[in-house]
Parts: sequence; C-alpha cells; structure tokens
Amino acid sequence: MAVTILVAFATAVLGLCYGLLLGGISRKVMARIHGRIGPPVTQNFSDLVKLFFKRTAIEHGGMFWLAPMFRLTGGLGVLFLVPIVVGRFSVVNISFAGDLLLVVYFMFFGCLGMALGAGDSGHPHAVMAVSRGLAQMSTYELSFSMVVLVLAVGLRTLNIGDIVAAQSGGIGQWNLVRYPFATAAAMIAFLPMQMAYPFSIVLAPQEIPIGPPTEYGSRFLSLMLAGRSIFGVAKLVLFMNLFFGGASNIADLVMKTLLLYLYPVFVSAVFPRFRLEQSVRFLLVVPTVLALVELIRVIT
Amino acid sequence: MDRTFTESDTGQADRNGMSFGTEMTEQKEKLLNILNIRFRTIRQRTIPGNIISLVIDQRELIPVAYYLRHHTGYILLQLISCVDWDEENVFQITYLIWNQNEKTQLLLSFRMAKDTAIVIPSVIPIWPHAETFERELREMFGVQFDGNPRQDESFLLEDWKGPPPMLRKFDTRAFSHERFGERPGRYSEDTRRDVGRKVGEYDLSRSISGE
Amino acid sequence: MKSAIDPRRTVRLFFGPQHPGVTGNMSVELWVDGDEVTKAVTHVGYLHRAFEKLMEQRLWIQNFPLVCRICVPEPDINEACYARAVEELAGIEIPPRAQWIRVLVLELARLGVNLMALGGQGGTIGLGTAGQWGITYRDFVLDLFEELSGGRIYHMYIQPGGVRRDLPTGFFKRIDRVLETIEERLTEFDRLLFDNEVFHSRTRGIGYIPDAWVDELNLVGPVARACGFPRDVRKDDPYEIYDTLDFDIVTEEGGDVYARAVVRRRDIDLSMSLIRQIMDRMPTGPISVSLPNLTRWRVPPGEVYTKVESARGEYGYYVVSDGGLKPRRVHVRGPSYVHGVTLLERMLVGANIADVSNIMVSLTICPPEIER
Amino acid sequence: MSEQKVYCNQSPSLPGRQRVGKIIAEIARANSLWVVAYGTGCGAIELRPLHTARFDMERFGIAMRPTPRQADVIIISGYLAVKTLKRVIRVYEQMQAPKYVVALGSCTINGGMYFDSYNTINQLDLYLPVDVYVAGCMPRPESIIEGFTVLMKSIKAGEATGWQHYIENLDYYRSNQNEVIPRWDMPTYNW
Repeated sequence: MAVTILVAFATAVLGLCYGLLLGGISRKVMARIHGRIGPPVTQNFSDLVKLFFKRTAIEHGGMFWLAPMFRLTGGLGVLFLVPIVVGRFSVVNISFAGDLLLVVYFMFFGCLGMALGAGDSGHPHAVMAVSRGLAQMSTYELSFSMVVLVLAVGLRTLNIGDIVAAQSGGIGQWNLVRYPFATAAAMIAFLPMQMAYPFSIVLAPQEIPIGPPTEYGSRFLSLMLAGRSIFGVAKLVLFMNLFFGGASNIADLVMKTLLLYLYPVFVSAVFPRFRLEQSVRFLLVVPTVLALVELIRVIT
Repeated sequence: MDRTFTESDTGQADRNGMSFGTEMTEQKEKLLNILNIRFRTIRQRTIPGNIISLVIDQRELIPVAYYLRHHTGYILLQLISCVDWDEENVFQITYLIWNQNEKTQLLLSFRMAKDTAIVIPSVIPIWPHAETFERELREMFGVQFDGNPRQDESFLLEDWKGPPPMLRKFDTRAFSHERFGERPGRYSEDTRRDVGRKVGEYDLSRSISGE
Repeated sequence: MKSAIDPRRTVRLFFGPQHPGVTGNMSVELWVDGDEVTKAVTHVGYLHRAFEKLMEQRLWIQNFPLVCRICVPEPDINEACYARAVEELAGIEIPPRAQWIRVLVLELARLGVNLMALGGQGGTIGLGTAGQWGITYRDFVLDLFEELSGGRIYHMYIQPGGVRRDLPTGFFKRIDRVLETIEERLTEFDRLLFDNEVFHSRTRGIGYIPDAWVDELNLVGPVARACGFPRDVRKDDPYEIYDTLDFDIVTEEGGDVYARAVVRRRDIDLSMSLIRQIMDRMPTGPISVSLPNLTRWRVPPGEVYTKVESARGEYGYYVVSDGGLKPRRVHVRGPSYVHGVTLLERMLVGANIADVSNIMVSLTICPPEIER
Repeated sequence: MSEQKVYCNQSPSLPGRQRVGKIIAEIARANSLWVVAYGTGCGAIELRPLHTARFDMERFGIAMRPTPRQADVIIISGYLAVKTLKRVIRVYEQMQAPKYVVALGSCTINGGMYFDSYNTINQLDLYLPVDVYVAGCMPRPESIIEGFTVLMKSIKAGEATGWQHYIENLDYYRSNQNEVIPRWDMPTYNW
C-alpha cells in the first residue's frame, strides 16, 4: 500500500517535472524555427515558482477557485490510470489498470472544470473562448471515441494494459501498423487536444486574449501550468500506449513521448489559426471519415 | 467681413507675387469660368503648378461642393482644415479636393468671423468621411458644424475642460507647465550659452515660448 | 444602425487599447452578437501629442526633428513632406543629388514597412513564424538607416534644403547585399505565407471593400490598389524624381485582405527595383543648399499642400505661413485618418470577431497619423 | 457581476515577509519577467525587434503576456497622453504584485520633445512607481535589454520594491493622478 502511494507520488512529481521540461524544449524548438536562441529549457520551472510566489488578490467566486483544481485532478487521474511502463519493470499506478473509457472521461473532466471556472470569471473573452472550446472539443472527441471503438472492436478489450500487451511483438504489431487510418484520425485529434495550430482557437491572443485563463493570475496560473504539464504527459503516455506499442523501459518512454510531443510543435510552427467554423468543419470531416473507414475495415 | 477678407487676401496674393490666370490649363479655366458665372466666387488665385486656390462665400459652400462632386472631376476630399487668423479674428476653413482625372489640386476655402457664432453646413451628404474631420475641428477649434450627428462626441481629447486647444490664444506651454509640472534641471544653462554664442544675443527659449 | 442592436443578445466589447491584436495604441468598441460584430466605433486619442500645436510654437527648423515623430513605423515621409512644403513656400530649389537621395531613403523606408506589415499580417492570424521573420528582415534595412543617419527608427535625415549628410562610402554595396539577402529569404517567406492553404482560407473574401467606397471615401494606397484603382502619388503627382524612374503601379483585383497582402508583397519587389534603378543613376553634386540664419528664418507667406506616397497611401502636409518665424498652421493628413475611422467602422459591421484584428492589420492602421 | 465582487475594495496590504523560499522566489522572479503586451507609445516599435531573432528577449525569460493579470512588468514605451495614463494606471493596478515598471524614452523622464504639449505628462514617476528608466528617443533595443538586466539585478538584490512604495504612498500617487485625470470614474482600488 505504502509502496503504491509512494510510486503514485513519485509518478506525479516526475510527470510534472517531465512535462515542464517538455514545455521548455518545445519553446526552445519554436525559437530555433524563428531563428532565435530561445529561453533555457528550465524556463517553465522558474515560471512556475515565480507564479506560485506572486500575490493573489482576485475574487471571482467558488468555481473560479476550483477550476485549476479540476484541471490538476483531470491530469493526475489520467496519469494514474494509464500504465506508464509495461515490461520487466513496470509502473502501473492504479491496480485495476484503468479502463480506456474512464480515461476519456477524465480527459473531459479537466477541460469541463476549466470551462466552468472560466465562465465564472465573468470576462467576455473567457466566455467566448469557452464556447469555442466546447464546440471544438465535442468534434474531436467524437472522432477520438470512434478510434477507441475501433480498438475495442479490433482488440476485443478496453483495458489499456491489454492493448499495450497486444502490440508487444515489435513494430509490426503496433496499432500504428495494424490500424493506420485510426492512428491518423487520432493524431489529427491530438492537435486540438494539445492546443496546437491551426486548431488553437481557444487561446487566440490576437482575437480573444487569451481565452479561459484571462482572469487567472498568480497561484491559479501556476496550478494550471502544473496541471497542463501533467495532463500533457498523461496524454502522451496514453497515445504512446494506444498506437506506438507502449514503453518497455524508461529510455523507450522518453524517446517516444518526446517525438510525440514535438509533432504538434512542428505543425503549429507553419500554420495560421483556423476560424471556429473552419476548425469544426475540418475536425468533423477528416478524422471522422478516417475513423469510419477503419471501423468498417475492422468490422468486416 | 467680405471687405476685410478681400484686403487680406489681396495682400497675401501680392506678397506671394502670384499672377492671376497664368499657367492655367483648359480645364481649370473652364471650371473657374463656370464657377464665376454660377456662384459669387470672391477670388480665385492660382498657385503655380497644379494647385487652384479658390475662395468662396461661406454661404455657398454646399452648392459649390455639390457642383464639384457631381459635375466635375473634383470628387476626392482629402482634408478639411482650419486656420486661426486671430489678429483679424477670423477662421479660414479650407477643403482640399483632388481631381484624379486631371491630376489637379483644389484648395476651396472661405473665411468666417469668429465672434459671430456662424454654423458651417456639414458636407457629410457629399463626402461621408468628412464626419471625422468635422469632429476634429469641432474639438480643436470649437467650430460648429450643422448636420454632423457625431460632432459633440469627444474625438482626441477625453473630458477636456477649457478653451479648444488649437486656438492660438491657448498657451500650451503655460498649461503644460502648471498641469504637468517640469522636472528641475531640464534646462541646462550651458547649452543656452552655446546657442547664444552661435547666434548672437538671440534667446532660444523666447523663440520657443513665442516672442 | 442603433435599431439593429438587440441589448439582450449583444455583448459590448472593447477591442483595445490593451490588446495584442490591435494595431498600435487605439481601441475599437464592438457590439458583438454571438461571433458577429453588429456595430463598431473607433476610439482614438491615446497617442495625441498635439504636434500641430507644438509646430506653431517652434521655429521652422525646430520642427524638422519634431515631424518625424508623428508616424512611428515610417518617419521619413513626414520629413519629406515637411521639407518639401517649406521649400515650396520659400521657393528653394534643392540640388538633384539631394532629390535622388531622398527618393532612395523613402523607398528603403517603404521596403522596411512593407516587410513588417506582411509579417504582421501573418502574425495576426496566428502564424507567428511569419511575423518573426518579417520583422527580422526589416532589421537589415534598419541597419542601413543606422549607418546613414545614426538612428534606427527616427532618422531626421531629410531636412529643408536637401539632406543632412552625404551617403557613406561603399553604401551601395551594402544596400546590394541587403537586397540580395532579403530577396533570397523572401522566397522562403512566400512559401510560408502565400502558399499556405490556411492563410488563403483566412484571408480570401475577408474584409471586402466594394469599389464604390474608393471614390466615396477617398481611399488611397494599397487599400485602393487592392480594389483595382491605380492610386499612387508617385504616378499621379510625381514628386522629386519619380517621373524619371521607370515603374508601374501595382494593382490587384478583389479588395479583400488577401489582395492587400499581395499588393504589399509586390510593392516590396517594386521598391527593390526602384532602389536598384536609383543606385545605378545616382548623380554627383551638392546635397543641400545653404539656408539663411535658421534662428531668424522667416518663410514667405502662403499656403501649400504637399503629399508623398507612404506605404499606406497618400500622406500630406497642409502648411500655412504668415511670414513669421514659425508656421501659422501645419495640418497633417495621414492615410489612416479615413481608413482607421470611417472605413473601419463600416467594414467591421458583419465581420466575425475572429477577423477584426485581421482586418485592422490588413489596413495597416497607424494611430499616430489619426491623432498626431 | 457587481463591482464588489470583481474588485477588492479595501486598501491593499503589504504581504508579510516571505520566510519560505524568499531567495528561490526572487531568483525565479528575476529569471521569468512577463511583460504585459501594451504598447503605450512609439517605443513599442522597438519592442517588436526585441523578441525577434536579432535581439532575443526570450533568452532572459522575458515573454509577452496578453493580459495584465499574468504580467509582472509594464513597459511605458514613451510619452503618455492623459487618456492613456488612465488606462495605464488601471492596467498597472490589475497586475498582481510584485510588479515592476520600466519606462522607455526621455519623454517619460522630463517630457522630452513634448515638454510643452498640453496632452502628455512630463514626469512619469509622479503617477507610477518607476523601477527602471531607459533614456533615449527612442532607446535602442540593446539599451532596453540593458535596462532589463539592471531590473533583474535589483530584483535579485530585493531592491525593486516600487510596488510596495506605491502601496505605502498610495494617497500621494492618487492625488497626483487625480489632478491630471479630470474624471476619475474607476474603482478606488481595482486589484
């Protein structure tokens, strides 16, 4: 029991640090694309500490206070439910090795809590961004759940551990190879999940600066930064488990998650932002059709 | 009013050493003849180059503007400006109009006495974007425009109290000095001494503050 | 318009002044219904420095370092306008080399401004890479200005009676290098911006200006040229030596944000070709005429309106002299004066809230011109 | 939502001495300065090159934030018209302490070219607590970076306490602001 709690705690801390580090790396990479030197990779750590030690004198009601908690909880939930390393030495936090649907629910949970809190902040930009974000989320969650359905039908299981085990036999067994269309759909849905351009219509600095966190200052923002980092890592681990054969050791984990993390960075470096209806149309058509094709392939 | 005006304008024209009617293209002559026939145009003065300066009677602004906009090529309003001749207690309102076809510039101006609260008819029906110019003149000179719906909205200044700032009798330096203060040591004597050495006993600060 | 607004469904939104998407320090008050703007009112005056009042307080020559502060992105047009106005009033004929150098400086400034405007056009719809690159290329032009005049932004170079100092030795070589660098970088830039499907989908048909408005509101510069109207002071009323240069006015059809971006892109090429022509044909000789004792300089009375073509359109100075030590009246007319207030208030009605900053940047509204 | 809820309406109190991790906090503050993206004057034209490739501000952890709630630094980039001063005060007070003011240009120091303009203030430090002045018209990007390094040094040394000074002498600043701004239609304390 104690060991489990210890491992869970270590997972949370390490996930946080790794997420912050990944954020720093992505800022560095983006700066290099711009031709700049870029911030040190440890930039997000100092941001986190600085924000945590700032004065907080904003009162917007209960939900406003709770929203960063929701986000953090969502991130931690996903992180704990997903088996991180499966192999000789394996890190599986919650012993029943959670169900994929529960993970999807937790991914909803964070965003919804964020939406409620932002709505409570009463800033028109935040409200607009929330409506945008919910509209967009419903679209990409549709295609993502269809991908989940594909995996469920194809592999006869919703248990992430079993899904990872099913593709343990080398690259040929990965779902990337087995279900290429589903993987493509999921990777397209991965962009709006990571708020990457061209789907980054929620935090649109030139249109509605800057969306839900407009009113969120010092400590709230540090909590949200932590939540976002953990959430990001959890999503990376989830996608790695679902399509890229999981991780059998730490080096494997780091390499796969790093590559997965850099993919949205490169995409958002060269694309402007969609308008809301354009984004929704794209997300409703392309990934959904891909997932449908895969579903038909799997069923027949 | 007309008399004062004519004198001053003749004076100006002669000081400029400008000869009336020279260097005028066919279209310019035609336009000026028509305007002379149809309107009580007080004086036209042609500045060398492609600029016509046309001085009209203030009561005829709208007819002349309408005629120019709809019967000639002078359709592009560039600027509405106001000059404060406070010695003569007169405002000079100038409309700059550009003729794209003949590539000629028209300075349509008239003079109005300041003290009598004359209301200038707005040219918004003829040039919609005149609204902004008139708003600015209203704020900066206190000139009234009749028929401008937004002329009392504040344009550049916010909660401005006191005289319209662009009037020449408004001393911006004194106002700024007593309202915003002045950091001690801003004027360094040595620079003034240098300037004095260069230009004799001429005092630069006096030239800034205006004789 | 008031009647079209339903208070129960409308959010009143202040777009600026503290807003990353607004061009400079101005604000647009929007009445938003869902995502659609039902009414827009421009609020300016955040940058009002009362230049026209200050010019009446200063000597003719003391205004020369002051005028360039009016328009921050492109100061040289102010210097050129003011200098030409004073020369026209005082009947000064400046030497030919000074005219050529002036045109060279004006074209370099236009090149830099258009680079920044293109970058801003990309950046305002989220393509941060384009914004970064465009402003970085502009820095090369600023280096030339720094070598020429000592200042990056405010040059105070074009003074009444000529220019302040002669070109440094080997200046043309460095201009050539800068132009080559910018040209080769611009191929990549075009692939990033103009070959981008999302950029097309964000800019085509957005911010459309009907042709009727061009004459009705006297739209100038790239805004009019993007509607197919060849409005360009360099051709309409050639100043300095533009009539001896060989170029065609850039026009595009469509009148939307995309057309304006393309006009700016082609203006960059035009400026480069003009700069090359000037460098080939630059005459030798004096660079300025000697002026009278500047502290006692009385400019003969009269009124003039001089205009030059800025990167945003016609930029004019209406100067009235009463024969005194100081100007009687200087009225600055920037192109943004109409674009930023009347035109913008018309264009934003019915626009999507996501396109407001897109439209504003495509007009390259420069608030200091409106407010002075 | 009522003003009571949005703005705290009692006078701000100085936070007690931070015992926990004061050193860490100050090093972190110095290394991540977030600037509120508000170009108040013509100096804003030089802030664009500042975060592009030539002079990369982000090297020092200086980033632009679109909302004052998340910013630490406000850059007063040049002259302040009275109309802008009102907005700047509002933005400054909505920022969360500790917060710093960097003033660019000679026009913020003594009016500069606009010393006799009826619409621009002459001394910024009458209305806001300025931590760093960067002289010049307009200051080059290198000098702005120099100013930021000075600010970082003073933060690490714990000397950049302009915001505390503002809270302590709030009445002095308020009286100065009120005599310049004709109509004070803002909440008394809006943080």
